[in-house]
Amino acid sequence: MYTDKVMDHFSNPRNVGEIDDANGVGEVGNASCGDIMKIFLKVEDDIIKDVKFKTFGCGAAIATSSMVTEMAIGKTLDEAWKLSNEAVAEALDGLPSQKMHCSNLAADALHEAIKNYRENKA
Amino acid sequence: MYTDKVMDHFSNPRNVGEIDDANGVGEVGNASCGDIMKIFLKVEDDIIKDVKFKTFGCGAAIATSSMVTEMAIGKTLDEAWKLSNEAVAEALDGLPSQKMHCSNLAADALHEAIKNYRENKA
Amino acid sequence: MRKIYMDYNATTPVRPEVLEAMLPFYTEHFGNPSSVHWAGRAVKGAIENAREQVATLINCSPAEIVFTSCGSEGDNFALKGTVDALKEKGNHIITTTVEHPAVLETCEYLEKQGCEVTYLPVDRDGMLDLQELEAAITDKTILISVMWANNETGNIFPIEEIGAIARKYKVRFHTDAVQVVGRIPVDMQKANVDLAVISGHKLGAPKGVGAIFVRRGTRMTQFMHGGHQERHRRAGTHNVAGIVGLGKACEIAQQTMELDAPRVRRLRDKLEKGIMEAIPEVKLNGHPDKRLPNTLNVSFAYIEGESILLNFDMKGIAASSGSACTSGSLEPSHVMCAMCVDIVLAHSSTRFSLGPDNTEEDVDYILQELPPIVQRLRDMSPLFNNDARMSCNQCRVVRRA
Amino acid sequence: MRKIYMDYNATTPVRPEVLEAMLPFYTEHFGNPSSVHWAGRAVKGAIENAREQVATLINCSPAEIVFTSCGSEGDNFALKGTVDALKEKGNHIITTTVEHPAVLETCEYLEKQGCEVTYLPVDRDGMLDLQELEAAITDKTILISVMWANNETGNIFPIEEIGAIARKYKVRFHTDAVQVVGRIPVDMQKANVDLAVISGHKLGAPKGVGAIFVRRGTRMTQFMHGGHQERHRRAGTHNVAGIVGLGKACEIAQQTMELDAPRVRRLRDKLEKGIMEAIPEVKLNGHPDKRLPNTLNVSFAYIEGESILLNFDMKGIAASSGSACTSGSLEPSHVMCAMCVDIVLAHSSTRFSLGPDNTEEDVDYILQELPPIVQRLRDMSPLFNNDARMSCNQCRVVRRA
Ligand SMILES: Cc1ncc(COP(=O)(O)O)c(C=O)c1O
Ligand SMILES: Cc1ncc(COP(=O)(O)O)c(C=O)c1O
Repeated sequence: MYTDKVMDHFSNPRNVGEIDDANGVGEVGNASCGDIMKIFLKVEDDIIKDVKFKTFGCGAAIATSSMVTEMAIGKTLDEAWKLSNEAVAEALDGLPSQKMHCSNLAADALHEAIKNYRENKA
Repeated sequence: MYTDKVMDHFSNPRNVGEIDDANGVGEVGNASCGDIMKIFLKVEDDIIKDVKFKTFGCGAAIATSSMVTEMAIGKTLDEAWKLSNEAVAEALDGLPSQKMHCSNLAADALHEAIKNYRENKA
Repeated sequence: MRKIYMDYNATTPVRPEVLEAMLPFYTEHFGNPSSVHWAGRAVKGAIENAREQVATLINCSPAEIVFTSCGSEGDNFALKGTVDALKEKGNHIITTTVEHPAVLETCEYLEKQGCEVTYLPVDRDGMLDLQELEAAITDKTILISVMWANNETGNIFPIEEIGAIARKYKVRFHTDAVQVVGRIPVDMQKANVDLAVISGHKLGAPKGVGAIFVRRGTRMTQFMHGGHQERHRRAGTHNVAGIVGLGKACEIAQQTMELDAPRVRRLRDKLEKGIMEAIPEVKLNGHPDKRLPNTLNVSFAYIEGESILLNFDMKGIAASSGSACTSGSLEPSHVMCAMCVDIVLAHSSTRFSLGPDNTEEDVDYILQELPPIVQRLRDMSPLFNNDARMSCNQCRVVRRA
Repeated sequence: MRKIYMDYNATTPVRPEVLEAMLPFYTEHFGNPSSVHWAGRAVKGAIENAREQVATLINCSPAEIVFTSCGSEGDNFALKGTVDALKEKGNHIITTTVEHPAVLETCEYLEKQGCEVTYLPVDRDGMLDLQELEAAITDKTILISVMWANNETGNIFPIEEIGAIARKYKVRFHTDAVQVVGRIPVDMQKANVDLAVISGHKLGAPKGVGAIFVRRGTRMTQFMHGGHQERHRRAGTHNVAGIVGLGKACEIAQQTMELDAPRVRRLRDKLEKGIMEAIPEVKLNGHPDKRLPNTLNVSFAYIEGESILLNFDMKGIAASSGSACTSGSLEPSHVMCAMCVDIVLAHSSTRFSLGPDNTEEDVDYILQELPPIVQRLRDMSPLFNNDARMSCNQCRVVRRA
């Protein structure tokens, strides 16, 4: 069902956890569809210095969360803003079609976290 | 499907043919249900001296025809009149249930032949 | 005793390669394809592989194949699923008097539910008049259902032409393709059919599995409600081994059909010619040419089908008959009746249907055993050497247009 | 890697003796049981033998057994065949909110066709209130359909008592017995059921075969129209090998059930106790006692089912979940929702269903592997150590009485 890359990120997820002094936090999903993703950002000089996640959800939800943290780290906020759910799925060599809407929300969570950072700063 | 006795009478039917100087002939069945039986009798002194049959029909039709000729031969008309389709089926160790009405008419054909003999005589 | 099987239209043995392909799915790979774990995963790919094998044989997209439990289910699904899905559009179905009972009895049931059904007659060769078909279409017509080939006579109907008519009037077209798939090439792209039914056990796959081609965009009400299998088109845990077998049988047919069909045709033609030469008063039932290469249906005048079959059986020959005694009903074959075959000849009709395992020797053996059997039964028949003639009026009357 | 299968409620491997009994029917005995000749004859007896084996296991007459293609077909037949046959009498069906989709989705379809359906709720243990059931009966009620045991929780419903109520009001009673036949003793004479559905692949027979008990005198409209098979109750060429397999599996179950059931129960109880002791915040789903001996359904709070299963799978453990991600729909298990299980716990529900091949070592292995998996996923979950609470109000709402 899942690609090797998905299984790799699912079984060895990168950047799991919380950032105590995060300056941007985003959360998407809801319990009823079975996926909740929370992204924590540490932004310095408009650059994502650190990013961590916590996810309740299926294999795809956990793998996309892990992947998005890898893709975001080191990027400027503007660059990170351009990351899409599709790009995350592609970086994982694809997801099963039924997983494309519900569980592929990690980039959305990242966007929420960037928005939150920007609001905090404003 | 058929008992050994049925198959014996089907593959080696007794008394097949016509009696040229028959004094009683009976026919039952019709083409639409696929069974036609014709019984020829040679009666002397109220006793069935000879009996032959011709049958168009399935295995059960041929076997019951053959069996009824064996059962009738040598009997008085009154004795032969008492032969029933059920008795014929029993003598064959039974017939499949779906064969009980359509193809088990040999005793009826015998009765028709006896009737015909009596009418001829009257 | 020698055993000769010439009843391939009734069912076929499972091909050894097919059985071999199936076996792992009873034991090591026994999982439910809906499961997430190893036991399910191993199996899901096998089903999708089989779907491709079936799709390749009939030239359609794998997504257009839905697996079923048999040909009868396919026909029930095609008819009932269409009637329910298109009930806003109309209630009229056009079919023929020579369909398999899976279509005919479903139509009779649907009539009780308020459908109008036109049963097109056939001529004495068992063929349709396409002008009559076209004329039967009304603005209430939602479905035309015509079998690709008839199981009793082997007659092949002009599916592409019927498809063109259906397309012209924008009427959905279903074909019962049970007797053709795996025997002669069929192409879902050329034939304008929307629904086509396949049964595994007619092409060397096991009994209890089938498939239906549902052209993309063909709206159907589910026949089997329940789980989400087959993309919610057919509920029920997959018959995994059966499906794998059907796929494999399609793959093999794809490879062997081109050589098998002419070989089988040659044997069938030899049998036909031999019978006609050796035995007087034999009638060919069906069209002389527009016929499956494997099927021969003849009536031996004056004698009844079951007793012919029993005598064949005593010689190891397996064939079938349109006699009432073998049809499970009280009437002889509705196909013979629809062709206006004399009722006695209908009861006499005997079908030889050949398959890839038959040989020249099989045909020679039958040609040697057949004449004395027919003669013996004729000598026993009150109709032989008798002028009484029967007519066709006692056949089951199927309502016509 | 070690492989442990604990998903017997999803499907079971075919027992070796069953496969052995089936094999001849693909090759030497490949005939169509409707045929008159040797190839058909060899097979007909095998089907009748299987019918007796099934009938013996559930204590009914062989004439009351109709072979089908799966459990789903049986449920569709039971419901649709009753609704059509009894439409003069009424249009009201009583069922429960925890039935298998084969019953629930058929009911939803029948509602569109004009039926009224009462979906009885269950309590938090997943059990019915029989007074509520009795109160739901009206003079339009034609059918009560309650499963014998639930596939997700293993809960066993009081079929004899429900049968007595049905009998009292002269309402037909159907039970989906898919999860009980072959696992615990069932007796059609004691249970006042009129219709009971069996699926082969839940008791060591292959997928793609099932049976339905139809009590003598129960008027049904055919579901599968066509040929005269099964005394005109179910058309379609018999799945001979599958039917032989089902018969054999019933015979084996008859012999082994008495020893297997307590052994499986002991293993299940050990697993249950072990999990509860080793892992905090685990909820048992279903009734503590009135349950199949082989089923354990638990929710591991804060973590999602599919990711649990994937982790199990990496350790070779096959189980199943009520999570939306594994249900083929967007909602978590309707059974969990009906029991008013918190929505997050519903997504976490995990079912272990044991079978005769499971061993003490299997249980020990799971008890060893499970705690770190749960801990790792909890550490990853935003819900763990978090006070946010979810409610049940987002579950699929099934219409209730
Ligand atoms: C309770 C219950 N009913 C019906 C079914 C459907 O059976 P099948 O998969 O054979 O169609 C199942 C299993 O899937 C079941 O567990
Ligand atoms: C033309 C035709 N349609 C449908 C069927 C039914 O197929 P099945 O026996 O698989 O239900 C058959 C064979 O029995 C057939 O010959």
